[in-house]
Amino acid sequence: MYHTLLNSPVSAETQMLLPTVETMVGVLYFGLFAISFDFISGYTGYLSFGHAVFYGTGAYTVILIANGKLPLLGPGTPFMLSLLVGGLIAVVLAILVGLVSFRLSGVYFAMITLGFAQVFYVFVRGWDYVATNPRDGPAVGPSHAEGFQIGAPGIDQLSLSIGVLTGDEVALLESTLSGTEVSYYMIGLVVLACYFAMQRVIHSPFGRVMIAIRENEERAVAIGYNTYLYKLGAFAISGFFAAVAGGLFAGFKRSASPENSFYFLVTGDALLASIIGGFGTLAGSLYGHLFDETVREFLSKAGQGGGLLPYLRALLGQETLDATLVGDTTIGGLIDLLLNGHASLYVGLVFVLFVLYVPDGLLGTLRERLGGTFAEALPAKLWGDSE
Amino acid sequence: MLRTQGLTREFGGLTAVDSVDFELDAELCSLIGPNGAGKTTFFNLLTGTLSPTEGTVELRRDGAWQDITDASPHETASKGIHRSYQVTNVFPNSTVLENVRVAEQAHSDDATTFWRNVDHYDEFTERAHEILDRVGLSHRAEDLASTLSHGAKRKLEVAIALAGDPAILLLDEPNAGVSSESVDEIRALIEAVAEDYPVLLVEHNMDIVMGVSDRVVVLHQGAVIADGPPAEVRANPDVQSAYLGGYEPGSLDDDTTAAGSDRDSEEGTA
Amino acid sequence: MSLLELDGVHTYYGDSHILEGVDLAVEKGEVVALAGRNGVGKTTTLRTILQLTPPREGSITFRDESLVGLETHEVASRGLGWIPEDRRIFGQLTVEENLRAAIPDPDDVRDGLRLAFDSFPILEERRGQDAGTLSGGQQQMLAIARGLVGDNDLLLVDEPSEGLAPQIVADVAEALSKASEDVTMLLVEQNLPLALDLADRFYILDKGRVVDDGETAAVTADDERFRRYLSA
Amino acid sequence: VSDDSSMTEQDDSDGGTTDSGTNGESGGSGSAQTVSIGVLQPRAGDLKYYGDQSLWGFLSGLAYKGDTDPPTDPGSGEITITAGDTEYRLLIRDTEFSADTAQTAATNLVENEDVDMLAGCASSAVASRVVTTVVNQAQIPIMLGPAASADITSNSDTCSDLVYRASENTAMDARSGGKYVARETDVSSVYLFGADYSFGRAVVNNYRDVLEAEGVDIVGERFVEQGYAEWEGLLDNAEEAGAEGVVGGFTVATLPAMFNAFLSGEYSYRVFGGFATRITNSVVGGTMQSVLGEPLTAEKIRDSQLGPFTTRYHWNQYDNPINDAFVDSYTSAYGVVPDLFSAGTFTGASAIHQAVQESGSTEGSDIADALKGMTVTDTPKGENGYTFQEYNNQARSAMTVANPIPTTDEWADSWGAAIMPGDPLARISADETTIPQDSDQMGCSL
Amino acid sequence: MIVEALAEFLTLGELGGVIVNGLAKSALYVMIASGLTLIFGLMGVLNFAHGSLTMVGAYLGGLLMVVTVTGGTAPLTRLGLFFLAIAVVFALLTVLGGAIETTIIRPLYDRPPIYQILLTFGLTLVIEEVVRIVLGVYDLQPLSDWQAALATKPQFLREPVALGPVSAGWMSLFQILLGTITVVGIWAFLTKTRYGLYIRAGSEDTEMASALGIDVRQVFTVVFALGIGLAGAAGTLLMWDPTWGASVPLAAETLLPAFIVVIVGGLGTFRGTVVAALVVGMADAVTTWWFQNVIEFTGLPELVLFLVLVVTLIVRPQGLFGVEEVGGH
Ligand SMILES: Nc1ncnc2c1ncn2[C@@H]1O[C@H](COP(=O)(O)OP(=O)(O)OP(=O)(O)O)[C@@H](O)[C@H]1O
Ligand SMILES: Nc1ncnc2c1ncn2[C@@H]1O[C@H](COP(=O)(O)OP(=O)(O)OP(=O)(O)O)[C@@H](O)[C@H]1O
Ligand SMILES: [Mg+2]
Ligand SMILES: [Mg+2]
Repeated sequence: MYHTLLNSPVSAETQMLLPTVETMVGVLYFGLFAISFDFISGYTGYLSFGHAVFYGTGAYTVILIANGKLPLLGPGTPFMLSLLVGGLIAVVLAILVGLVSFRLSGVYFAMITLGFAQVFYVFVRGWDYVATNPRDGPAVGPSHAEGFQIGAPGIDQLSLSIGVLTGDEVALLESTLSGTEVSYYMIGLVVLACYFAMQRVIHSPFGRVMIAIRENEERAVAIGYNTYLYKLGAFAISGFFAAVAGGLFAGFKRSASPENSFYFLVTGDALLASIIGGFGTLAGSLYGHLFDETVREFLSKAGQGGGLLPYLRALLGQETLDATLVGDTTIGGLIDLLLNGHASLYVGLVFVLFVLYVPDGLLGTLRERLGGTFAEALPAKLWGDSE
Repeated sequence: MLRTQGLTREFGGLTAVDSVDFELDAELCSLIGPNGAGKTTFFNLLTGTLSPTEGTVELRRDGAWQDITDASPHETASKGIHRSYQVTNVFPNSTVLENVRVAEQAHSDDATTFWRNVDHYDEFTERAHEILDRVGLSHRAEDLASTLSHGAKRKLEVAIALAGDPAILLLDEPNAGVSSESVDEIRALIEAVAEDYPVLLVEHNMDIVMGVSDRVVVLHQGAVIADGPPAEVRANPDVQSAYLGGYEPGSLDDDTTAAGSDRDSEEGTA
Repeated sequence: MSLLELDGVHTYYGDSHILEGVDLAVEKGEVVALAGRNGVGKTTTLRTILQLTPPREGSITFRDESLVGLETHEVASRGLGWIPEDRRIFGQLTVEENLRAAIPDPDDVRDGLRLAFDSFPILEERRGQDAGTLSGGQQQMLAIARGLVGDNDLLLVDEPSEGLAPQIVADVAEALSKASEDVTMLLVEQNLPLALDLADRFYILDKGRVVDDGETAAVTADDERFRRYLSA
Repeated sequence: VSDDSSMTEQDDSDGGTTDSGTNGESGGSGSAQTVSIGVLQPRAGDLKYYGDQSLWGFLSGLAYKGDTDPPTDPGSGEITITAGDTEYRLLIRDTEFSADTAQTAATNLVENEDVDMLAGCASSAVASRVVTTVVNQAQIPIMLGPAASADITSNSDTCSDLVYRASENTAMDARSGGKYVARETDVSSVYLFGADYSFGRAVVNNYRDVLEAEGVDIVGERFVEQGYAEWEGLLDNAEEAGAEGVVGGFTVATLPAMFNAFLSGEYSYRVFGGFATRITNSVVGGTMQSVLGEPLTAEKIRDSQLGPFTTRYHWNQYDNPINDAFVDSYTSAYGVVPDLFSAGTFTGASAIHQAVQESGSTEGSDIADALKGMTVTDTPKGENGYTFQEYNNQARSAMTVANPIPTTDEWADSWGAAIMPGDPLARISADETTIPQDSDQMGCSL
Repeated sequence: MIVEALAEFLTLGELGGVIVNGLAKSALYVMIASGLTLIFGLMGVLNFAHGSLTMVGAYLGGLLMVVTVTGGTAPLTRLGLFFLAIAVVFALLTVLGGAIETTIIRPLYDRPPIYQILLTFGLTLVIEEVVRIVLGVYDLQPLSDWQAALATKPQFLREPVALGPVSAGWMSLFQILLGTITVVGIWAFLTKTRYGLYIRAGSEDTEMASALGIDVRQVFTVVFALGIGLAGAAGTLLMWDPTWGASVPLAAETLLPAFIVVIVGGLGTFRGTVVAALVVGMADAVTTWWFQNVIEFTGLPELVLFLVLVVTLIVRPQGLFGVEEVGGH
């Protein structure tokens, strides 16, 4: 599908618009993180502004294990087990943070979780144990040169390695899937499983209590729910999946840094994803992040083969570009000045327009338009062939 | 079933509930008193929403008294003390059915189940429908609670309190804002549930209070000033002056300024 | 010309058609009661007049001026006051601040507060208390007082006696009756005897339409006309 | 992967002065042999200038070898430069100064564009990330630069026979400047400051080693967050500790605030360290103007006790035909003089071409083999100015020490900062600048 | 070691210096937080663009100073021009704030606050990139402080002044003065005009407030605009302080502290904000001293604000002066 488009007459346009497979892998694991964020924030109404801590925990755990830096777990520990360990550490962390934070609500909750997260962030940045330069973050070293395997641990036939450079290639009928593509499907598998697990929770009695808490916590207490425990439980579940997402990220990228895992702006990205996708819709977050990434990539892929800038350059032709406007500014120069490296400007504009004109988010709006049952089935359907 | 001893609650210098000794049996007991007498505060103390400055609250379960003074609201609720709120307090963006269903679910062991779909728990939904039938809201089951009219929300209040097989029902002005024709429905409803559960009712509509109650307790400035069968309480001169001496149709035609200033002094620090 | 006139007013919440052509008029100096079962649209009528829920069709004129299309605060500043059914006091403001917020002219604050405190002395005692911590009935008194202190020509009153002890109901009745000497009123009240007592005329609303109206002097609370529309 | 011609942009640099006419269509199947190099530099954003001068230096190096003028700035994308019978297809990628972006871009270049080797990386964090996750993983060589942390070529984690660096590093700054200060000035006690990340730590460590070895007292050492601004107290501490000299291992994010506090206070010590790029000079020059008052004079600067500073390379420090040609062609192509990083990347390019010629191969691994131990013929520091050391593949080259002076009229246009390096006070020969093989700081032995 | 350091810390000179420094920091925190308090604390609107607007204020103020001040301008004239610049920037940003509110913030009041985050975050991206583009045209470094603007500061503000045994900077005193003026001004606005009451009423129940004849929209516009104006004025003040200075990262550097001050103080109370600014400023000054003299952990200065935040919220979940949630009836 992807390839056919690239070879078609509109290939320049396609190239400009379509995210690369590698971006899509990022959409998957970060989308999972955004989903886990939406799980707690969108359903209980408690904005977990420090969620990046769990993502970072998952990522660092995977790398530390691979580098043989976690006691008892050698570099050879199966990736799936590392994910689980990262998830469990995050659960413990979530419970510790939650014990204090859930005494608060509203913005205060958001801010105290942010506060905790920043404390962890500063700590991890200064912790020499994790990497020689903790500020730059750890990368998977020679002790684990092969790719991380997703699948049934121990059974090689049922496992495939992920990573652009380290992933397995798989021959399928006429074409072969590259390492990146294999990663896409394997990580997609894990993400899908996690999504269904969270979906399950939301539709369970427990999930209904989460919604009741969002709707009116005082009344939820008054009808007999110990909301504190429910919130803690939801937070722990959410933290677990956030850590799995972080683990997938580290497994694919083979590196992490405090800035791209523990930093509060990482939570910010998840927040954006879930609002764009539709707050409190779970799967929406994934689409939200896909949208966010596509826009960013479209605007910033300057000169890397796709994106708006090179497309404009090619479209307008050299003569138009060299034409002068005022003084010695050429059209090309102006385009460069306004576009090159200023993707954020346009991303920002897109956000503003989004909030004003698509208030319920992508999935929220879709559900509104299409009504209940179909919309329920839709995410799963779209997911299957979202590439 | 439920008793308090010396129950007191102060807000700053104000004693909202003043050493109340009270016991509720399997009966329909009404709690009346002027505005600000401390009725809602008393409810809040019984349910653990507020903790008392002094005194105890005890609940009888399996024949033994159990101290629940320091229990939190969700604990009292799960011990079966259910309440409705004076100011509507529901889950606004959930459906009417879900409002009741989630309350019903609170009293099962399945509430913490996170791996099974709610649709597997038909019994909650069925019970919720029954309760909605009972309060006359079944035709609005699928509407969002926020779109109900005021009167309908009052009914939903009661429905939520009824969910989950209460041991004791505390109803805080279930009739406020309910139109006169529905008042009769609600009155019938109260009488019916009182057959099944002990009920403590706060109500300003004297027709209902006098009509349905087995017993009436009058609170004034936080303290109990009368306690007895309706007829006796109605006749009590203290109650008359503190509370009942109210609006009579036609009274507006006479100039009643004098009566007004009279009451001022009694209102005092309610 | 009447002080307030509604003509063929249609109002919707989203897709649901609530008012299906309400016609009514209030003359200056009158107290008019609006009765009807739960959910027939009484509150909606008041909200429509205030342009909180603007009508989709029909005209609303106040002192010969159309209110349709105005902002709520513009409607209010033309002399319409509202005592809403669910009180809607500002819970985080003190009692006094609640009242002050309702008095547009700073010079009138003293008189306004006096009027409120005279009608409901308990409010004076609690003037510094956060309104959210008042008892339900006290909040209701505050809501009524807040309606009274504004410099209004027409008061839209929604269920003023709800949640009040019989004694206070009498106070309220008295305060409203006293206020009605200066202010015209459109009153929604479930306590029919009280409503009929206060009002000069009444309208009965059913399914979003006015189905009956008349002089209160001619009827009693258990009149057939009421029973037909007010009982199930 | 689909045909490149449909997706690569036409580079907009066909100004007629370059002989890059064969780009695109040839697809590598022309008569000439083709080496494709993935170039990783910041091409946009706040630190674009780092990328500019590094890339321009690299392009100038290849152009010099091909005897043409350097092409106008290609931004990012693809550009072809021919030198001799070899065509260099440069795939230039914007790293946004971020390790993540750089890693992604490098991975992509290796995986999808089949580049023969990589070049670039403007910060140490970016460099070590690319080396660990891409170079080592894909076994593809890289010509690093201008990332300057000495660590990369002295730490066994990152140094390897795939990692070459012609660009000068922080240890070279310290060894040249530190020795000069220790030997030629009366400074006998020094307080060290550094930003708390790889670059700053490297600077401080390198200075400490050198100065201690020269018998200078290190009276204190402090790391601060990058961008730290409350300098007064810290500078006071240095004063109290009896420092006669202070070194700041910072970049443009921190230096202005430090210099501002230093110039505003009355401190008895002097501040020395490395001479930075034009943007830092322009900011620091601005600071000097604002504190010392305009116009700046050589005297005011001298009295301010700022300097001397080591320079890795500045255009006016070398007088030889190659440098002259470099400065001329660079200035006319880009409107500014070559800067701190330019010589290193120029030499990197020059070395690559020399390696291709010597090995006669365009394979990355052959090029890497040829680079091993190579003495680079054409460099801005003169003929044979750089030599790759066998034990760590870091090139050694000469350094100079200079004082800041007000920018002379000659360079006012093409330098553009208020201060510039003056004539060299000293030259440190190549064999004294780098960490020797037997030093205990050298963790790399290839 | 610690004991010695403590003894030194407690000497009059050191402690006094720390206190003056702390007051100056508090003054700056109050300046950057007060606009946010108005908007966030009273209206409940989370304005993530606050920091960016402070940054714009810093550049605008700097620009005004750079064009009006020449090398020969007398110190007092410079001060005068500076006050003028503050006034002009305040006016410009107030207008800008009004425009922002009426066009894009207004549709959001009846939506959950989360949308305001997305919108104002988008705004931040736009503002910062526009600033970068403009700086690019004039070849200014976005990352480091704008030196030309710093240079317009009169010489005496760089100099120390002795207050008994305590040595402080004139700049600190100047900042304390401006902070005090701001606090008094806002306090007067909130208590002497009816706006304070209207804002609080309006943010609690818009419908009811408008039914009382309050033009809630206009009130919100005015308050939002003033909040933005204050952000800008604060920026102009920061432009002269080398610790902050006009630079693009100033946006992020001011946003977090501003949020933290507002939260620590408790939503909706200006008094709380002032006290919180004092607490945070003092904590900052104290840790700065400890960091410079004893503790080597580089993350320390960065952690202070968050530690103050976390500790305050643990002890007082509703902030120092925030109102506890009202129980149900
Ligand atoms: N926000 C809303 N959205 C949708 N429907 C609404 C909304 N508010 C009210 N309704 C519906 O409009 C109808 C009229 O409501 P309204 O509040 O006007 O009734 P009312 O006559 O005042 O009743 P009550 O005596 O119970 O207060 C009701 O059926 C109610 O469910
Ligand atoms: N949190 C509080 N802080 C201060 N005073 C309070 C608080 N809560 C209640 N009060 C006061 O306590 C008194 C009792 O209030 P309560 O709500 O119990 O009255 P009530 O009997 O339910 O009245 P009503 O019939 O009007 O609902 C009132 O005067 C009220 O103002
Ligand atoms: Mg009550
Ligand atoms: Mg109503």
